[in-house]
Amino acid sequence: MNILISFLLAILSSMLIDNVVLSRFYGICPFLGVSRKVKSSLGMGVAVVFVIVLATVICWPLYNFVLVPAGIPFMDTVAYILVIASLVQLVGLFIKKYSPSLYKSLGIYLPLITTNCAVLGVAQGNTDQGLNFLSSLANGIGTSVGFLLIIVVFSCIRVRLESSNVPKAFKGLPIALIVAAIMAIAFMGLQGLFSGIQL
Amino acid sequence: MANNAKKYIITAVTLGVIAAASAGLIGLTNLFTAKQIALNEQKRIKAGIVEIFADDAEILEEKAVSDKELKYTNYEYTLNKGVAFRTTGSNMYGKISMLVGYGKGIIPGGSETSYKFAGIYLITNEQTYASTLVENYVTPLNNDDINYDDVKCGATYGATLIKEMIEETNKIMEGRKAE
Amino acid sequence: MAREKGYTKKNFLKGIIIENPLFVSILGTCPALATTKSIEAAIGMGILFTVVLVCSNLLVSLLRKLIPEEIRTPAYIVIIATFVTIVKMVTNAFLPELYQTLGVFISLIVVNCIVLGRAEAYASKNKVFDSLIDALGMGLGYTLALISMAFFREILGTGCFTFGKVFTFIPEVSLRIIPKGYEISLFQTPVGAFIVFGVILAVLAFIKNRKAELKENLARQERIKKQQEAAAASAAAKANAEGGNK
Amino acid sequence: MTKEAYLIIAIVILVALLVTFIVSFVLYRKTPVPKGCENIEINEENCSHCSHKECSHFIKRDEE
Repeated sequence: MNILISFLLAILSSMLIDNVVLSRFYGICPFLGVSRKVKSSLGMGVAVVFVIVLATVICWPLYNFVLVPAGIPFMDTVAYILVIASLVQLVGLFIKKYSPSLYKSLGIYLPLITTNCAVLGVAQGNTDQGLNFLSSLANGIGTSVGFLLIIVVFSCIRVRLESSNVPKAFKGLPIALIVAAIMAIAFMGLQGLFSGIQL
Repeated sequence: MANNAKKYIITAVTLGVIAAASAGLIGLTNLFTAKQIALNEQKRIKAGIVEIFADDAEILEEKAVSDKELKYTNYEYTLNKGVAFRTTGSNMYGKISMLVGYGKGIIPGGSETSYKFAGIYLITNEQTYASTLVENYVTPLNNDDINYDDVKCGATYGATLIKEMIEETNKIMEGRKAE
Repeated sequence: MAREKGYTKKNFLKGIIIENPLFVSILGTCPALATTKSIEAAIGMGILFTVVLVCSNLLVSLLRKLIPEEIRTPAYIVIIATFVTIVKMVTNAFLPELYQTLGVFISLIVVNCIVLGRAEAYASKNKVFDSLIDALGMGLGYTLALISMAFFREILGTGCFTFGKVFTFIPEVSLRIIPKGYEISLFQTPVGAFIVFGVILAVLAFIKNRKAELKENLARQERIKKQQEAAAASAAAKANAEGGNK
Repeated sequence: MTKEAYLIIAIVILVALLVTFIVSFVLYRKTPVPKGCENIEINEENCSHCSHKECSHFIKRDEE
């Protein structure tokens, strides 16, 4: 029970308090690039959740049971990027071949994920910080769901921005970044959300 | 068909050579840097010991601790001023690696007979609330403003981890007498 | 092959201004926001990034005829990951403070869009020397962009410039510009990163708009002038013709 | 098991990963786009935030 609670708390904390985009700065490129439409941001977000969770599940054992016993922990980055890239290609291949409907909604976002720093960032961060498997999984789930949440919310705001009267120089990306700053202020308010909880 | 096969072989060989060269380069760099990285680690420990004790603190002996009962403690250092332990632990907010120092305490009568908790030094602090933890827990603890089991500080998880580490080293030190 | 004169210079400078990877192409934004708390960290990140970019561009350009088209991306990823790992280990060994400051963002150079982008778009098609110059220009452009962001974030957030904290081989100096108590520490937080980046982009857009406007104005004036001249000429011709008719 | 055995296993796994990546990469490019998805519309006019040529967002730069 205790484990379950701390697992859920860890998910919530890496989702809200330490949000990927707004406080850890992972995945800014798709955050700014694929957020003009709610539908496309949803597709990107779901694809990222899928790949991050899978990558976490593979990378943690790879590091702890293969690279560390072999005495080559410094190969981690190479191994992770290979895992992530092949994962993306395999998932893409599967979808392309067997599920045209899924391909229609997710297919174009999959190749983008290899260069999304959130995936490598989570895998690398998990082992750099020496988290255990459960915490890594919680971090992976929390981070990716946090990404999904933030990119969808952001795209909703951007849709409205398109039709609002913004100073000419701020049109497009600059105002989007200012909006992101305001969102970051809002998320700063969530800090210390769980600090009073004692397990 | 033969042409095709040749092309595949050339591709495979090229890639193999690239991969092998990459691995070789990384291995070579590791040979050069591993020593330096270990040395940096050593320097950091020395800095921590100076921070906890005094400028003239010195490491006399280093010993790896390999007791299965101990969850966090990795190394024990015998110093001219006392004893220090290197502990590493992590919770879901990240890893903490720190030194716990015990100074020789002078009890009334003039002879050095027991050890007293002297302070901690964080070597790596990768907690999410790293700065809160240092401000509200580690600094007051080192200044004797709070007790180590007073973990309510805004970074409770990190503080609890540190508390558990200190409790473990306290247990090791229990009953030890300085000569 | 005929070569435009001054191509090398143009090739080098394009990465700094016209095609600045951060401010114009909006690439590599993650480290730009995360590692610009202080100028020193920005310089460190810029240098590491440039080293990786130069090495990978060189190797990709050298191997451009050997690597078949179908497997280009995998080969490039392996090459880039290798150089990042090497850079990471060397930094950890010789600049441990920089390694601790940048943390996971050194590893994240692997997925920095600029490195892979330059390898695919430029180095895979051009000669070794040109690729080297391109990489140097892009790296310098990125570094300068990082420094300009860090400049505002550091001075507004801490009120002073501090050197020697990350590069420990130089003595530690702190130069206070804003008196204590008047700094806005918000600029050191993620919020400040977004604001500074947004405002810089807005200023650049403003300058661009201004230039376009001026150009358009000039063109319009020219056009009006020409029209007037043409009108005057045609009127004169008409008058002449009418005069001739009479 | 000795350290050497672990090292060999690790190298085998890394090579296997590389091969998986390359094979899946080539296969992905060779698999035809499923029916009905030939030209999915993308409205991000100037998304140039990555370098993936497969991505329909990718604008070809540097092709003077």
